[in-house]
Amino acid sequence: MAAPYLSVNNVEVIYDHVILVLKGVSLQVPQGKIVALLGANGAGKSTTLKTISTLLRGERGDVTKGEVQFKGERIDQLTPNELVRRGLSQVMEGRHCFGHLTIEENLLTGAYTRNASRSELKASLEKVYHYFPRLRERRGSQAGYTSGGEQQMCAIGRALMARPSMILLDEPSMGIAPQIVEEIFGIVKDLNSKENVSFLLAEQNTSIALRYADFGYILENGRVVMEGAAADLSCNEDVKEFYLGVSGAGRKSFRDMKFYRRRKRWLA
Amino acid sequence: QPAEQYIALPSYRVGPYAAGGSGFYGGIIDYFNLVNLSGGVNGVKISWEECETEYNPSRGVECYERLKTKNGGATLVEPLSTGVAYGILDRLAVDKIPMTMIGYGRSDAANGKVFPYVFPLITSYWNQAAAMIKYLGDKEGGMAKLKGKKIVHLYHDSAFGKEPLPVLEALSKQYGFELIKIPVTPPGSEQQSQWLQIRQAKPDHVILWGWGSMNAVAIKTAQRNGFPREKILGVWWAGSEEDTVPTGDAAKGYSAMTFNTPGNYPVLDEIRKKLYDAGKGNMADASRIGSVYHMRGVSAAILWVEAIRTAQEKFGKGKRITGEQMRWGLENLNVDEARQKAIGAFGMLPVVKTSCEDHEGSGAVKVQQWDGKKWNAVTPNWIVGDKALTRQLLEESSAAYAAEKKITPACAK
Amino acid sequence: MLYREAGQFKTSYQADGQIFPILQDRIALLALMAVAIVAVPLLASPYALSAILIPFLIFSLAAIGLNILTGYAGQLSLGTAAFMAVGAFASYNFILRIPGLPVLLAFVLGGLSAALVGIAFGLPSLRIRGFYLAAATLATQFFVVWCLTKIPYLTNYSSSGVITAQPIVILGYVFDTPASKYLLVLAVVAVMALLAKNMIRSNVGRSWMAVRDMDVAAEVIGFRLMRTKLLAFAVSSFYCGVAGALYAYAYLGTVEPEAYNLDLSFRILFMIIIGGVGSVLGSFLGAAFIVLLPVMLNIVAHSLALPTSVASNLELMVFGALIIFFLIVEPHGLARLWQIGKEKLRLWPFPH
Amino acid sequence: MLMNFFFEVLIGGLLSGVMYALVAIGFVLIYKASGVFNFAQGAMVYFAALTCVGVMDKLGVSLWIALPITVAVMIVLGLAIERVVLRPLVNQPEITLFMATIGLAFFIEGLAQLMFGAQVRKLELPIEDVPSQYLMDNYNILVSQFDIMAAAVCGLLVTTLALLFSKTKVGRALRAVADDHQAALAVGIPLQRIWAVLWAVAGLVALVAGMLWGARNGVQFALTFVALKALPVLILGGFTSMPGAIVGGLIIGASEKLAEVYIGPIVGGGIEGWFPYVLALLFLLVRPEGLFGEKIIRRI
Amino acid sequence: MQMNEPEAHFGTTPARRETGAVILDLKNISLSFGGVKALTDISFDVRQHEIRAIIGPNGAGKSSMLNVINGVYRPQQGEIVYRGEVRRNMDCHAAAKSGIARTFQNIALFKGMTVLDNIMTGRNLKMTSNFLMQALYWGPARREEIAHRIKAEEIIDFLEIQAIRKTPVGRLPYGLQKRVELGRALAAEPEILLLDEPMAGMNVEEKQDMCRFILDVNDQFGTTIVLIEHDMGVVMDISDRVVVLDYGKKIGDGTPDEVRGNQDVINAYLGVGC
Ligand SMILES: Nc1ncnc2c1ncn2[C@@H]1O[C@H](COP(=O)(O)OP(=O)(O)OP(=O)(O)O)[C@@H](O)[C@H]1O
Ligand SMILES: Nc1ncnc2c1ncn2[C@@H]1O[C@H](COP(=O)(O)OP(=O)(O)OP(=O)(O)O)[C@@H](O)[C@H]1O
Ligand SMILES: [Mg+2]
Ligand SMILES: [Mg+2]
Repeated sequence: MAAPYLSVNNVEVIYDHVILVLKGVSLQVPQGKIVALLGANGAGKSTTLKTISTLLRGERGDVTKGEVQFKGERIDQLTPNELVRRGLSQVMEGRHCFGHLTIEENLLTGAYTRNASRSELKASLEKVYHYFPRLRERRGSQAGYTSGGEQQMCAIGRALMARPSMILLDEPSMGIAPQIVEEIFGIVKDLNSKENVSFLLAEQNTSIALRYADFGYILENGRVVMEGAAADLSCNEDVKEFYLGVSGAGRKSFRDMKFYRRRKRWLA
Repeated sequence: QPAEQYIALPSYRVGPYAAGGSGFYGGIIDYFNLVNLSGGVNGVKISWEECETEYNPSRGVECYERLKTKNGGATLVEPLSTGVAYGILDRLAVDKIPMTMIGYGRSDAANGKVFPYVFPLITSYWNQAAAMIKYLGDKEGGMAKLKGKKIVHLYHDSAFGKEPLPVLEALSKQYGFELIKIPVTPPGSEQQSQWLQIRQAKPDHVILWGWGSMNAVAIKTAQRNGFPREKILGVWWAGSEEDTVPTGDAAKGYSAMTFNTPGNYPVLDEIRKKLYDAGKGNMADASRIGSVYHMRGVSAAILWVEAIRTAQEKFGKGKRITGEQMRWGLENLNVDEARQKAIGAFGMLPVVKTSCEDHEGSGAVKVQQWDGKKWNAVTPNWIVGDKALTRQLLEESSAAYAAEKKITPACAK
Repeated sequence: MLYREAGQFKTSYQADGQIFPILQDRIALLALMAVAIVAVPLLASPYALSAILIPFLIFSLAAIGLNILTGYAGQLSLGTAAFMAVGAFASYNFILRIPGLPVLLAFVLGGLSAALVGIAFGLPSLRIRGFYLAAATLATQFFVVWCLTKIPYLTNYSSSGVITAQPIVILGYVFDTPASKYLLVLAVVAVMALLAKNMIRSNVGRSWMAVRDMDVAAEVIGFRLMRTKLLAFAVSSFYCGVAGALYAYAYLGTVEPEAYNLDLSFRILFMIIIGGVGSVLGSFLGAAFIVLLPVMLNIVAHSLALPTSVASNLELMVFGALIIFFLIVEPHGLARLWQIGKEKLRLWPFPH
Repeated sequence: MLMNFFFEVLIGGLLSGVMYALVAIGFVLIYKASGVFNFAQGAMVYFAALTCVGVMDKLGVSLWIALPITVAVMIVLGLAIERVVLRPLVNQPEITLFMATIGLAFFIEGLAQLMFGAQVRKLELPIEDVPSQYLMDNYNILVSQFDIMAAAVCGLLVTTLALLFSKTKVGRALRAVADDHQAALAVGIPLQRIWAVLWAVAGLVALVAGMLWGARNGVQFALTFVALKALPVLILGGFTSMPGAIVGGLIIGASEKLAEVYIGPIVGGGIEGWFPYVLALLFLLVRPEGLFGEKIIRRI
Repeated sequence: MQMNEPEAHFGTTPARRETGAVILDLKNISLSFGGVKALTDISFDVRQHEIRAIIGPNGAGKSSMLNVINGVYRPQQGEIVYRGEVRRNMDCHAAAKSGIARTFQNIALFKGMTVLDNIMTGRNLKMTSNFLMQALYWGPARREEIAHRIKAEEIIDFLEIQAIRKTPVGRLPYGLQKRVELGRALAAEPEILLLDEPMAGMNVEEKQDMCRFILDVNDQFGTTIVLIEHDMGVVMDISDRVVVLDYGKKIGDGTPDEVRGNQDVINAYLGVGC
């Protein structure tokens, strides 16, 4: 395995001075790889990503232990702006588009840190529109009025505009129609293989995430409980049952889930 | 440990009126220091404590309550704020602490039978308004000449600005001049429409009944609209350096009422020499000695010290007097010309002689005019307006108050 | 182990719905009330009673009123003092013009008058939001004070536009000492705070909060925006009106309309923001902060023997700086700080 | 004659409106950048004017030397505010930021008076506040030459700022920040730097307003109240719009003067205090975000 | 003691229910915003007791459709027949009153309130005591509050969110918020429940739970459900009939199997290999 491009070492995060959310999480993203961060609701995936991008401060979260390194340098004290400049972008959970700006203006803010010329910007815009034709149609509408999925595309497109070398993606598939989900992961793969962009993606859609990722971490209650190559993980029986929804007998219909199962946890 | 005469000063040195507050309380404290330097009043030193009210009634009440019990109990209080004065009005008789309201507050409080502990010393708004009309009449060449004249009352749209209306209206009826009332919304930082209205009305005189920043704006706006400043006559709260200095030359020719004669006095020289030269002056800027607010403060302090002296004569020389005794002192004040000379303040303020019926003690004022640099008196003598009229209004109004409050008017002993 | 809810199981929803579900809190509150009712009037100096505690309680009441509107219903308002003025002047007129009217009833009528005015000026809130609404509520502030100076009837034709509160007499007993006034104010405030707390934990309170947090969703689940907002304006103004009447009757005595100026509105707003927006406890904490801090600063500044004008200005600076400091420490106000403190205490001695 | 008077009132009102707009611009700047109403703007106006005359006084220098010093002070103040007050409050509720600006207002007021004292001062600009003779002679209309200059300054200021913020990258970033702090940070907008710059610019605008208002009314604490005059302008024009500040100012200025002169006497006068607010309120009922303000998006 | 494990009736295996008469009929609905045509001439109906899914690509107009049904948007054309009553458009409040409840795509919970309070708001239309009674918290008002609290607790138990009942919803992870939102809608005991992507942002296991909840609601209370969802597995498994929208137009309507086979639908939405 290559030297880690991004590494999170044993971080502990507390919200509001009292709510302990991450209890010593460590993970690595090698350069040019796609790493998936999996876990149930509230496991701390988003918190981990926000810790890396230092957006935690705005939510009254504190990193009380541990450190984050990017390209071999500590980044936990930097401003998000500086991180974006260094090539680390985040797509936040829950879209967070600028409601009053049009879709195109939203995308352009994504290029804020680049001192790009007009033509370069245009090229980047074209690329995003190429990925998401729907956005081209809605380019002139205020983002606040667009549909949920359109906003999600806008948020992803906006991050791409910064031409990052590493992207933190928080639930990119949320609210996106199936074929676009495939497309989005296609784009991820594309950027990864063609432009050597690394990804850390928090995703609920485990099957597709593991399909595209190289490596995976499973987070539970603020701890990493399992890690491994994506292929290994998808073969693991527990993962299969709890995250992929397939048990020994193959996929079950949602209609036939009779009982509320008590979740099995790796760590109680 | 010799006894000290303690006086409560709920003052204000920050906020919108800080400029006036620092001058006024500076004058008071300067005079106290001067008195103490020469051994106090028959050996009784004066002590005082300040508390910042920010001109806010609620904080003022807190200050009063805090200060009143200190140092064995306050024997006098002066908040220099109508709102604060009202907030503590009801408490005075209970606490037996007299309050002076020098040149402000309700005019009918001069009736000591209804307001035993309140002293609107020197002069009240009603007497001021009467004196203003008297002055304007004299200027026209006799009160009869006022007939058919137009006088604008440009006022701060608040209780303060409306206070003189009964007097002005009565006099307008009596002398047949037209009274045009134009209110200015506080704080009055914009008066274009008012002055256009004034210009339109072409009045013979404008009474500027303003307070705070409204005054400078009025003068400036008059200039902007080409209205002659000579026709404007301000009240005493519109007649200090604070009101004219910021307007520069615009105020040249503007005149205003005052109850101090501008000029220099031996007592001020003493303050300059003994205090400021020794670095013990209360104000940051020695050039403000003798300014209108400062002199007003010195005058207030002079009257209080005289009240202490008077009371000591009755209740025991060299002894600390109580609030009740102070009340008596204030009610039996007689600062005549001889006394003023002795103090070194001859002519600085009118003769003040109080009684139970008359807590004001004078009602005489002067007119001063701004020459671009300083104020100069334009009336050599003290002017007194129609005191019979104001007395009648005062009786009516205080009687109504007494009825509302269920007070039986009587002189305190 | 002093402050634990562990082991305190609720066996009914009634018990769980209590205002203070934790036993220690209830005991503390009872103790506090006992102190407030018995010990304070006996022990506190007249200064503390009439210059600190009475205004503190009155401001707390006004702050609860504003908190209902701003904190719970989400309508930012800068017209608080105007509603207080309506309450005071209306009470004055009711007592004056209806002989024999009980004082407490006059306060209620004053509050109701304020509520009516509140409803009238609350109407624009149906369309206007946020800082726009806040600025628009200034219309109330200026208009009401203007009316009080312009309509002599309201001040009983007093030449200076000043009213003098009549003595407070209830069932023949005259409330004229600081202690008696304090107890009266305490009773009114305690009862009204309890009522507020009840409203907040019932459906009305939830309707306010729903409208505050997301009005479209609130409408979709069946709350009527107009009724909810106007009710908030009415209840809030009622509280402010009663507070205003107490301010005149139990505190200042003689008041001019100017006593209810914009400055007062702002002070009440500071109280709820510092104390905690959307918290009854916060209203009290905020009132304490805004009433006490300047006094303490004043005392400290004077003990430093600085020149008075320096002291006064320093006071102002420190006051401003402390506001900022507290906001940085806890943007949600003192009430939240208190709550976090309790949560920590609950975990103590384990850090998390 | 009557017509002439009407025009005088109207023109007087429009020019007053310009003075209001001057203050309103400062508010718009901050509101644009953080979605917050800056309560301290009035204090900054006072602080700027007082610093300028204070420096002239204490150092005994001329206006032309004092002015650059004040500019520097205002910039430092802006930077300091960002560093000490705003940075720790990123992504907090608007009302919290609003309260912080209130704390700031107290601090600045205290600081200004502590440094330079509370007395009222005169500030003389090279242009006098007297009716312009030219207009008087040729059109028989009375307009102060000072007001004409103020209008010019204000126009210049608004044009510059409006251009700066309309289509540029910075303008876009500002609107983004006002929408969502977190997201703005996430896309790499240097929120801190932008705030610092804007507060510094707001300080400079406050200086301009302070100089003009101070020359007109004297440099005194009451300058902090001019903010009150700017509020109806803001809600009418829209909190986020530079042109809105100007247009709102003109409308408010003109209509309040006309109302005071023509309606005032009927109802007892002094209606200038609330009339602009009521007028603005009526406008808001039609357009809840003001004339040029950004529409509030409510979509679920 | 009511706060224990879920009541038995929520957990039992349901009998296959019958779908009944048409309860909601949308006729020729058209809706546009300025130039954007969100919905063009759409008609479809919803039968009692059925689970009706709406699918379609992003921006197809699905959420807008729900907004039309419960009166947030007013269509420019078309009419709505609800329980036999013809309406030009709904009004939010009337819709809520007549038994239409919903959840939102971008969670619209009341962020400052606790989970319990959020769910209690769902019962507001069933509360009758006036605010004065509530202020006194006495007699009927108090009994009412407690009665509704019991209902709310039932829902909390049903959704298995007992542990977080006193947590402010703003602090909850996304998936739980969705669940709370469902709880709030359920609290109104609606006749029709409109769900806008209730399973977005959930993993398989959580989706399974959610499906269970939806099916149970449908079975136990006979609640009619209109569901928007992008997870085809879920849609195909649990819905009775599916409407497909694309660019504001209806391109398919029928049982899951019919829709799955529809070439237009495959082209516009499902993509190949589904
Ligand atoms: N601002 C906050 N204040 C307090 N607690 C928080 C805050 N944000 C998150 N939490 C808590 O932190 C925990 C982890 O949240 P996080 O959002 O990281 O989970 P997640 O794995 O991303 O879940 P999801 O899949 O639902 O997005 C949750 O229990 C949540 O309640
Ligand atoms: N209030 C509005 N103003 C302007 N345009 C709107 C509004 N509401 C919806 N639209 C537009 O109508 C179209 C349909 O939006 P809608 O939210 O219904 O899509 P959707 O099918 O729910 O998509 P998604 O699956 O992405 O949530 C979108 O293009 C959207 O931009
Ligand atoms: Mg998450
Ligand atoms: Mg949608």
